[in-house]
Amino acid sequence: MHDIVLGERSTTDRILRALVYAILIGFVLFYLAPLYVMVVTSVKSLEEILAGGLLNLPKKLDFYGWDEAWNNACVGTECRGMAPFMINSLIASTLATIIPTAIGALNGYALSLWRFKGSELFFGMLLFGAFIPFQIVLLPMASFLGWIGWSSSLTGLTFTYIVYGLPFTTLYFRNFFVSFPIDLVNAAKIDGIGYFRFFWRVALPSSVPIMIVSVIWQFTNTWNDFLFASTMTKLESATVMVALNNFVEVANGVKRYNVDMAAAIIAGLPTLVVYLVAGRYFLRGLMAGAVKG
Amino acid sequence: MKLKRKCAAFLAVSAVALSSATPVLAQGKLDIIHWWTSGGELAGIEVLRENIEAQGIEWIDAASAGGAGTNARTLFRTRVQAGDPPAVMQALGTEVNEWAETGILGDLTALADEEGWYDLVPEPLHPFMNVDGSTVAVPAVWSQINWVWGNKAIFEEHGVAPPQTWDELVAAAKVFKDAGITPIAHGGQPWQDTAIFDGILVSFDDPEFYKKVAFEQDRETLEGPMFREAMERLRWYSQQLDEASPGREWTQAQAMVLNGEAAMSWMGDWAKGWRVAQGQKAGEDFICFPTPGSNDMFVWLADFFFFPRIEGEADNAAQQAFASAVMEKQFQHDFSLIKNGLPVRTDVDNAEWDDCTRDSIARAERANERGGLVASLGFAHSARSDVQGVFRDTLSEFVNTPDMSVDEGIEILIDGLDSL
Amino acid sequence: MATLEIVNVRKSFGAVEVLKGVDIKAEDGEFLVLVGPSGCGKSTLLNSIAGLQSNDSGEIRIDGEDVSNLHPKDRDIAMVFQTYALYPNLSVWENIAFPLESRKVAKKERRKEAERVAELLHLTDYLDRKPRQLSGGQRQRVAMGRALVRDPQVFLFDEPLSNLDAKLRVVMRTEIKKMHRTLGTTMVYVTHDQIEAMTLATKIVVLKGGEVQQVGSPDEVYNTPANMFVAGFMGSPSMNFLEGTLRQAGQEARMDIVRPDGGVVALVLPVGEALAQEFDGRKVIIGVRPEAMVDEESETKDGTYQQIDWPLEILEPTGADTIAVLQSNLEGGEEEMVARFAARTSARPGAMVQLNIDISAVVLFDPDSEKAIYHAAAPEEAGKLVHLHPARNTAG
Amino acid sequence: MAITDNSIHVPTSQPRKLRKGTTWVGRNLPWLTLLPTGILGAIFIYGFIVLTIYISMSASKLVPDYTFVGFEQWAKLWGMRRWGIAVNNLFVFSGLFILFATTIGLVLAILLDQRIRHEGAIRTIILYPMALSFIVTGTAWKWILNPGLGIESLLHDWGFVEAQFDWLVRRDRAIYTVVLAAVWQSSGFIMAIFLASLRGIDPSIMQSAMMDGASSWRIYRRIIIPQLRPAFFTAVVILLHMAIKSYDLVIALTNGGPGTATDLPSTFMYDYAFDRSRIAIGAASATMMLFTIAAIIVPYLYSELRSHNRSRGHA
Repeated sequence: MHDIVLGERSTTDRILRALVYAILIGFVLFYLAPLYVMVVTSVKSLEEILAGGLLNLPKKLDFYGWDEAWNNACVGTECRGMAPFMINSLIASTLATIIPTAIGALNGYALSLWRFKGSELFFGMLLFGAFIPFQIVLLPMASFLGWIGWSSSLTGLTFTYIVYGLPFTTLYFRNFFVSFPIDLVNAAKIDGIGYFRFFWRVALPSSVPIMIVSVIWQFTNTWNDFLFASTMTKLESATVMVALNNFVEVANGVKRYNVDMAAAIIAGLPTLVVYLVAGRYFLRGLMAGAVKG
Repeated sequence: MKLKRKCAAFLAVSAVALSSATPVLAQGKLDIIHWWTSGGELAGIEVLRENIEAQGIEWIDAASAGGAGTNARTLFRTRVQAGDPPAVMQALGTEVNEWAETGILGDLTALADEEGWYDLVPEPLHPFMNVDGSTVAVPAVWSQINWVWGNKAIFEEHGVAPPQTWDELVAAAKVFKDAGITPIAHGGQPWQDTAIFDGILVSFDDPEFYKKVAFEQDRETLEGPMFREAMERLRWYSQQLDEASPGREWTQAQAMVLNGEAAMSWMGDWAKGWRVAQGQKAGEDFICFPTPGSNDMFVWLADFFFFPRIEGEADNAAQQAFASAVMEKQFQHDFSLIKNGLPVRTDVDNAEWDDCTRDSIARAERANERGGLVASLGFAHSARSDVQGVFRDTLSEFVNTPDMSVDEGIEILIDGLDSL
Repeated sequence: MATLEIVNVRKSFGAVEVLKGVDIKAEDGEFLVLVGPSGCGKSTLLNSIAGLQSNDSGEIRIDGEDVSNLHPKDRDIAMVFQTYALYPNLSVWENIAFPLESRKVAKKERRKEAERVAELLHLTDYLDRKPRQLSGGQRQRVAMGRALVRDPQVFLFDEPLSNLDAKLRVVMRTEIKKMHRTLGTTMVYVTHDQIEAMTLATKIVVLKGGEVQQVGSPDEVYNTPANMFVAGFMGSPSMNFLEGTLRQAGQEARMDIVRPDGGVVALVLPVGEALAQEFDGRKVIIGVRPEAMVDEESETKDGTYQQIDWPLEILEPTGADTIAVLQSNLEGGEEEMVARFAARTSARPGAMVQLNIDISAVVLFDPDSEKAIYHAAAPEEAGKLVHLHPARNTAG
Repeated sequence: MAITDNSIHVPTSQPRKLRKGTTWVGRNLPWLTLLPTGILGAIFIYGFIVLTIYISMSASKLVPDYTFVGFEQWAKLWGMRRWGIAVNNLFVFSGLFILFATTIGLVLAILLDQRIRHEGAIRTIILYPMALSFIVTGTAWKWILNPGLGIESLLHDWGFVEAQFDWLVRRDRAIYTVVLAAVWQSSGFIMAIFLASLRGIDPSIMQSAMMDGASSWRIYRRIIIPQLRPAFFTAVVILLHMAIKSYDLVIALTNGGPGTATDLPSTFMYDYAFDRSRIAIGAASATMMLFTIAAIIVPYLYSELRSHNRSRGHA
């Protein structure tokens, strides 16, 4: 902590300090405003919304928007609400979280604790895959999924998430295991502890924090994905983000903002909850994705 | 007790099996990509669905709403790429031709000959059904684009009669504007920006001009005074809109007219379908008139279904059954009523049509006599999609850039066409 | 139990040659200590023995069999690491018994073994704790336990005590020594601490720059160092060096030493005629251990002590005795000398003091090769060293 | 602490010699483990990149057509007005996005580094948008920026009758709304990067500067901020990378509109590859995106991995 700007003594310092708090509060309001607006709008009646008063609290709580969004929202000709799409997202994201995390753990373990000739190059090449604009693989991936019989299916989408999640999960575990004392591996080698036994009994149990990071990263990223989901699903296999966009974009007649906002909150709630529960790990994932090595 | 229930269950199952087996003419399944998801469109496709399902065919709806088929097209392309095309795809105009040329479409020639489609369907539609001598698509409905829909109450309240000429339109708009009403409700999406330009192009009542622009992209005409005037009219149009129009869905624009926020809107006759689905009545709640100056012009688009080649005999039979069902007289009658458009058969009974549709039919006939029955540019009927794309990008940019001069707009357009 | 032979082992990392052909032989049951400053290659050598890295050339033989190409686990060795290398997520007993796990020993059996070893190491109360709940010394013992449970042919220790505080280090040193005596297993122990080396080893290997400087018992290495490096490295405070000129005087030689202040003092050394003749008129360096350089108040044996006057700089009383710091005449007077004076010395800093030097414990070095030419403790050996390797005088 | 002689015995359960030769598989396990990922990466990353680049040099339109036409499509792409707009927008967008996100992130980090009460809560609030999908936040922003009912009407309610905030629907301003939403979403993350970096600075450096009588402004300007250089570097690379990949936000907020006003290369690519019949042009635009990102990321990764290895050194 550096508190150079502000000591506690003089009047000037106290004024400065008040100013710092004022600016921070301003920013806090700025960051909260959209969420606040979403929430209040979602529980207003449409008449009240159209009457203006963006920031006003609802005069009367009206859960029409939530009811509609959850039960009746139409995407295409299907008016089954957000629920089925939430389930699609949940399935895709869960699988696309568990599998790449497991593989990434093994990869990172091999790349850091059992380096071999070319392992750094391998890591570098794989890492590049985390940064490519996914547009570059969109067309061939669509063809591939069709060829294998997974086109426009949740299976195909999940597979895509798994493949392009691997660079990230590998990065996490590799950078975690890199700081693992190499003596542990040496000890294991001498004591005749096998590669997999060491992984299973020592490396993996010690990597719980980074596992959480990896899980949160994969979950939020796949949940929030739109590019792949919008090209690789059809109505039945659409994820909640595709459904939300479809639903918000394609209003039939008058736009029902309360329903839109409720739908948006529903779609964003899972990742928001994850963030609030495990924000520390979420941030760590972001940072690890940003700062290599 | 237990036994009894089992028996009952068995009987029930048999009954279901029997009842569903009896009326089956064809079997198989169809997955259908379309973008008819609003009001009258949705009701229209439901009619078709009932018909198909009554034949024991499984209907797998792959509707994808939005952007005049943008999302549906994306979905279709991905699935073609993936080698998993749907059984049925909705298409507009030259899209049929473009896809037919890739060789992925199935052939309906035998069915067309058997049912005598080419005798029933108006001739302008033939080039989109028949590519290189083989029938690849079936039209579902065709629509007049140069329509204006007005809020009857507002027009009457301000004593404005439906404008017949461009000048009258300008005057009418001024009245509304002065009264604090948005003259024109517009959905500012690129396809809509282009669609209303179809209406402007025919507002000169000059078939030759339309053809030079829409079919030939004749450079001399594009640089000529009439096209300049067309762009001026588009600029004027863009000034009659409310500020929130960009990005708006067409149904929202219609709703603004319906709610009295705006006086009128330009849109094809599917907008009437939407109104009817909202419980509105032509002549009572809303008025319809052609875009000023185009009373004897008819710019049209047609919705087609085409049928990618797929595996499976039952499914192929189902495709044929679908095509046949679309062409059926009764369906054409019902569909044109519900979805609101013109039937693609000339022999459909017209007793139940409202005034707007009758007017439209009459206009089509009038226009046809003088060569004014023309295919839409905005929906890629008169030209391929890359040409249409240049128009779409340019016009949309022009509409949304208030300080872009007409000359600049024309220059960008011609540059774009040259770069193809 | 086994012998360990290291035959001409070489190893380079990139352009840096870390081991330049090392030859060592340890008898069965020997406690071999590899000692040297950091970067001398001792850890690399240990890793070579363990098989954690491959050699560029040479052989490692355990019990006569070349194991160079065997995987570490197949060499039948156990190793205790500087960082202890305890598996953080496993409990103490699991850590100890972990090597048995992959040898398919049943869990019950493993627990029993762990308990047995834990008892030896006084860890019985901690069996179910995790490493992070243990003190440094306890962790050290767990690491040893893990090695013990294996009952290997050779134990390897990689600076096992360097992470402990001074007091604990002494205790654990004794433990290890006892362990060696009881088990009788061959042990290889790496340290940079010469006291550990002296106290533990049956055989010390002094390494520097990837080369063996000297192999010998602690006594040999201390009293008859092969060169100035070994002499300086072993012993604390380290050996004092003074420069002087040798003059033959029959069987003996007189060494004239010029003090930093310009005065000249002399020592008479019984170096033998041959050496005296060879180095007559040449510069030599004399090495004197602090305990062989005392003041008047210290107890001195008659006959072997000679006196010289030298200016005293600083006195540092330690209680039992007093450390006297004087200026050496080496390197233009930059070097210091340390002498061990009596607790109640009468010497005063800043004044001349009379130094009593034990002539029976000095070593003479050739300043060019830095090799020992004369050991007062064992005169014939030093001569051998010089004459056997006249060409290899580039050490350092 | 004594080891007594009779307490040692050789466990009989262990065989004296354990020489089982290590198998080939055993010796090569590390890279065998990586093999599946390696194969997936070779196909789905590098193979597909090559394929897309090839498509961009083919005659593909509606469906892939593998007739090689060289750089014809690339030339066409760069001749397109809309691509020009998209690239131009990318410059404007990424420039402003980086400027504002970095500035706000830095200011917030410095402010939060002043022993602020409830710092944890404030950080949580500032960072939460990162957890949300752009589709979700885009929906919210679209509603807030909507000229009829959003901020503009709010300003009217507050008595600023003349106030106008119609940027979302103005061709020349819409891109700034995308910047606004993107900055809102990402600046918290940049704050976290700077804060982590600030906390890594030795406080005694600053204390001694204070003793020397330097003003706090001067201390920050001359001592602290220069030490944040690596953080700046990281922040800019991350933001640039985000800017180039930005897709969801534009789709949800403006869908590229009004007109083509907020088109970015990413939306252009999608439109051409999937909506229009121009697969090769779409592939060409994707290729351009890849090249741009590669030009930034490859040197970055190279330097990061190298400096990391250097700091680790050899045991």
